[in-house]
Amino acid sequence: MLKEQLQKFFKIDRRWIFLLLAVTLFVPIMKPLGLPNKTISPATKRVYENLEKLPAGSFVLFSLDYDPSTRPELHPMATALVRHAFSRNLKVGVVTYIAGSTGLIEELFAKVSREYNKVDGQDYVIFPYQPNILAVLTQMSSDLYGIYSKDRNGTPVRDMPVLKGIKSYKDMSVIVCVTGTAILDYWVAYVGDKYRVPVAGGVTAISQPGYGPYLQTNQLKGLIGGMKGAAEYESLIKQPGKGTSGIDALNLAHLLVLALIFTSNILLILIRYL
Amino acid sequence: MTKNKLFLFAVLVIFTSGSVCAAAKKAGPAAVLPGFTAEDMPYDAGEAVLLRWPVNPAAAAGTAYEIYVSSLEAGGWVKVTEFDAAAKTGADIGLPFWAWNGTKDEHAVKVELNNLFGNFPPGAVFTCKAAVLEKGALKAESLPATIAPQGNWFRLDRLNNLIALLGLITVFFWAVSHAKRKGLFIRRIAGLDAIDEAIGRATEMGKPIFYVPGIGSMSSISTIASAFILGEVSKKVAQYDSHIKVPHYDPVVMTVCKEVVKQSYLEAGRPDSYRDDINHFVSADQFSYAASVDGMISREKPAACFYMGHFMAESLLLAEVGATSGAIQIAGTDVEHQLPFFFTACDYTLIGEELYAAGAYLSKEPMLLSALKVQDLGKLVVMVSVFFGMILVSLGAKFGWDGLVRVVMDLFKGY
Amino acid sequence: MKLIKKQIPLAIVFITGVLTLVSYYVPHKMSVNYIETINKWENIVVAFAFLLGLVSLFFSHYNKISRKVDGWGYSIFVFIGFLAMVVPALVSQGKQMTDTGFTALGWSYKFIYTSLSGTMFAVLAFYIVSTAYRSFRIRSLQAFVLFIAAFILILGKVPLGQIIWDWVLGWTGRGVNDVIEWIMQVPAVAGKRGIMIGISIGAIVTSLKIIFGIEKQYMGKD
Amino acid sequence: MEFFTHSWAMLAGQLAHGWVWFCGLFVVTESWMIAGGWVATGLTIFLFSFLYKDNPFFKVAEHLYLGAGMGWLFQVSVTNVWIPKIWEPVSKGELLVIIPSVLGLSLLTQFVPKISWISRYGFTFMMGYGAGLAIPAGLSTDFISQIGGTIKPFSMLATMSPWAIFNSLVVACGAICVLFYFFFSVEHKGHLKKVSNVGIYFLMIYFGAAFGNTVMARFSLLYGRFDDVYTYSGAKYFYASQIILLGMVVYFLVRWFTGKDKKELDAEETAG
Repeated sequence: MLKEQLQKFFKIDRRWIFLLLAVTLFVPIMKPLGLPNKTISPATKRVYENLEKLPAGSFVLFSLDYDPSTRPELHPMATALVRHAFSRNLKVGVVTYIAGSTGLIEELFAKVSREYNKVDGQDYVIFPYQPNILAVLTQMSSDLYGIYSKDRNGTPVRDMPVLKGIKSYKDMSVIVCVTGTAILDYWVAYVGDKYRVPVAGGVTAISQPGYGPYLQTNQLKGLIGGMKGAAEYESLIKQPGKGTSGIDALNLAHLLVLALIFTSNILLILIRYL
Repeated sequence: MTKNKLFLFAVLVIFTSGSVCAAAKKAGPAAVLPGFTAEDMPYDAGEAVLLRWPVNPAAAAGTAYEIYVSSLEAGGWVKVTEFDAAAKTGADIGLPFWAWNGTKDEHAVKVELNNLFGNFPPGAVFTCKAAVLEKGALKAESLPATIAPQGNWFRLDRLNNLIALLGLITVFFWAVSHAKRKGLFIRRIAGLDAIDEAIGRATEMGKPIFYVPGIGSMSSISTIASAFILGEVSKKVAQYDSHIKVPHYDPVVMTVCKEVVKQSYLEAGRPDSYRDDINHFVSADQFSYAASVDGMISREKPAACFYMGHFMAESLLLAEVGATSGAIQIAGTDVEHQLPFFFTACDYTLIGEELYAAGAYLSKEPMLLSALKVQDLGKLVVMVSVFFGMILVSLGAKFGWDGLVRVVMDLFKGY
Repeated sequence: MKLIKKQIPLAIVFITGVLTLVSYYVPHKMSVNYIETINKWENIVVAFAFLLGLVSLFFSHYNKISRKVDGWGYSIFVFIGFLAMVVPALVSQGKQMTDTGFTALGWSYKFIYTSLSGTMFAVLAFYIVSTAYRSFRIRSLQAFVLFIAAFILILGKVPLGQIIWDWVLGWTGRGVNDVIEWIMQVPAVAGKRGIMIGISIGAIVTSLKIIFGIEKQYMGKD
Repeated sequence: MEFFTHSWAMLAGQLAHGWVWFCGLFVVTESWMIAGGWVATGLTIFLFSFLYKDNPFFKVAEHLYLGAGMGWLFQVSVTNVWIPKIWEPVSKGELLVIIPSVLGLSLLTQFVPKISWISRYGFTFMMGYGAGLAIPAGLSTDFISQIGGTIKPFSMLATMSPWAIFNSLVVACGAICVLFYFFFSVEHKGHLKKVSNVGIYFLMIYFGAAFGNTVMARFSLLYGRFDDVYTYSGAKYFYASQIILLGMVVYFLVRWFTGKDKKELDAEETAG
């Protein structure tokens, strides 16, 4: 009897579980728990230090390759990185190889450049989307103007103050790629290793464990992983944003998953031995 | 020609020494920095020069060097860099031992000329000099050295890479010819027994089998391997007179699979049981595909589900429905971040290369076999070199054999 | 005919492949010039590749509409979605922002594209929960090890989990963070490196096959 | 004659006028932004409604997504690549870019079976380049550097703590075991079997880490969508989220009570 009831409970319609998740995730958005992220992983710290140690006026290239489908994880990360670069008065260049990211880049710079009074063309430049990442990465090793002669609005870039003295990877201090795709692998293999340029990354939590080997060999100079990473970076630059509030909202949902795994496995054991 | 060059050189020396004297006059008497040479930077496109001179062990603290380069015959000095007397030795140039003989006893500075002078014509001559400063005051200066940088034809530092490549190509062609003639040994993979078992169970229960080839195109290795495994599975199915269904995502994969299944039924001696609707097209959209296959699985309650090939997010959706409908599930994919879901929800999972190996094992197709052999050889090289490299480097570090450590580390470094 | 249909394409793949490969080992200016030219060309060729997807999407949905197959009405929305991006782009000439704020294109992006593309994958969060409940089986020692690693990661990534860890296991003197770092930097690196090396050699072999014209599936049938 | 030119000018003027008027429709005002909130919430909730069951609203949103994704790619390619990289150089007389453009267009012959072989020119050009770049880079990054990276920690043996030495050993031995697990040229028997068994546990830890992180990643995405829905539920957007959600619930209830859903749902419930 009990066994049958347990069976029935175990085979509960999964839409009840869906509803449970919706509630556990939505409630903290309306009423934050107020448990901020405190720990900082060494990989995130390495990215931070790589930017922090640069003298003002160094050129940093951001490759922002994420579209709205991974926006909640990667947009806070990219925002924190750009804020950090601007607050250190670094010169910023932005490239992208995902068509869907152009809108997010516009949004990011419209907001952050105003916070730091940075001028397009003077302190930063946004290059247009290009389809063939390998060709562009290879081209930038000798002459970036061969592909990027204009910025995304069609303004010629060669005489922009921000690009003064910048011609190839040799003139860039560090490259940070924020992506949910394999594009960071391309940066490591086709640029970092091939031309000896420091490459750091920001990725979704899904791909984060996969970059362990590159981090260990220092082929990757640091890695920000997922929303936790974004929250960590935000606390490093002391500007809490969407990452910090996001990790707060995830608290209950994470525990829900663990509870569900436990429940189902205990139920199964009970069913088997009753 | 040589005469001309000599003449030019003489003129240069006269002019530059003149300017040195002029400079020296201003700053008081300065000694000459001995042993300063300029040479072409090796293994580059001809845009850099390399300056070398011996380290002065007696240099006082606060000593610094300044490097100047000029593209003119006289004057026009451009300051390149300034660094501490302890920095930039021959050991800091990141080149391997077979391509570079610099040591800690000399300074070696690479100067990128195109950064300073833009694009210059090939054969252009540059003059370089170094100045020694002690607490900001000029102490000594080198004689100017002239150099015309040249483009090189081979990156000797990438020799280890080239050797690895040549080795790979040789083994590959050997394996191809060998596989065609005699076949190559591949061990049996544990998951393959599970396949037989699953088909047997489906026959007993009289329920269908689902074979999901994933969302890869025909160009991905996993899909190719999957098609070969499908051949073997459908042969067994035909023998046992069971039912199989193969829902498709990619029309091209579907055409290939149709041929494969048909052939298997023929080989099993049951061409009469073959039906054209075994392979059917579902949808070319990821989520619609997953949803439709889910629907089929939960309606028809198959006895066994196979998920072999390239899977993305839909792995989760498929494996869960299969597990709750009570089917024996066997999965295989080379997409690492989907493997956890398959592993927890399926009875047996072929991990990464095991999928390729299963395809090669079952089909004995020379192309798959030879690729797998090259992969095996690569893994063997890695295992052996990690093992011995670890021992050698540890010994070297323990007993202070720096040379040994350097040789091993240089060998396994990408340049 | 065989020459233009087969041999010349195979010669193209061989020549571009070998030249590009060799350029890695040759630093000379000539090799740089070659690679610069071919980079620019490749970039343009690939700019047309997405048309393959576009044309086949339009074909299939146009066919559905013209043949009035089941649910053909939905296919119209494919074209509506397309126009919802292209028409504003035409009007605002590809610019998403002006000094005064969003253009029509920026609006389409922010409200239509962002919500559609974002939600498609967010749906998976629900499935991961139900998978955790309905099919995460700890049925072997291996699965148990997997579970332990997953457990620590899920717990330790959120502040509440860290609090719980400290409360239960605080006496060990190790925070959950240290354990996560260790997992990520030691065993996970070994596991990933093992998988990665084999698969990347597989990819290299495939590339070799492509250059030597042994692998030509991508060319399609004669 | 004059009449014609005149009427042409008129027509052109009319067209230009019409275009300006048309563009004027697309000026984003405050009410557009509010409408945007409704559109965004609507589409989000339509897609989520699939979790309850498949329905026409989901299908509409899904098809819109397919079209919008392509539309976005199309407009970005036109404005960022075709115009500046092909149209402008050609109109300035740099005709060399025509060669890659023709190669690119050749890809499209795929759709015409008779001349589909022409597309091979474009494909082979892309494949050769990609393969040529990939081989040496792959060797350097994923092969040589990985061996070096595994060995390297031992070169600093003198200054390492015992714990660090242990960890480096675990990485090295673990990698060897995992590689052996994937080694297919010898039978895994006896002691060799043990080695490959150790390998699989390293893989399991890696998969476990991947699983845990995937959970966080998916929840983050969901959080992002919920956050937007919450934003649009405010009074500023006239309670878009609540009203649309209510609409969906009403729709499903009506379907339920008219009995259209009952049969399918029962089937699904027994299945799930």
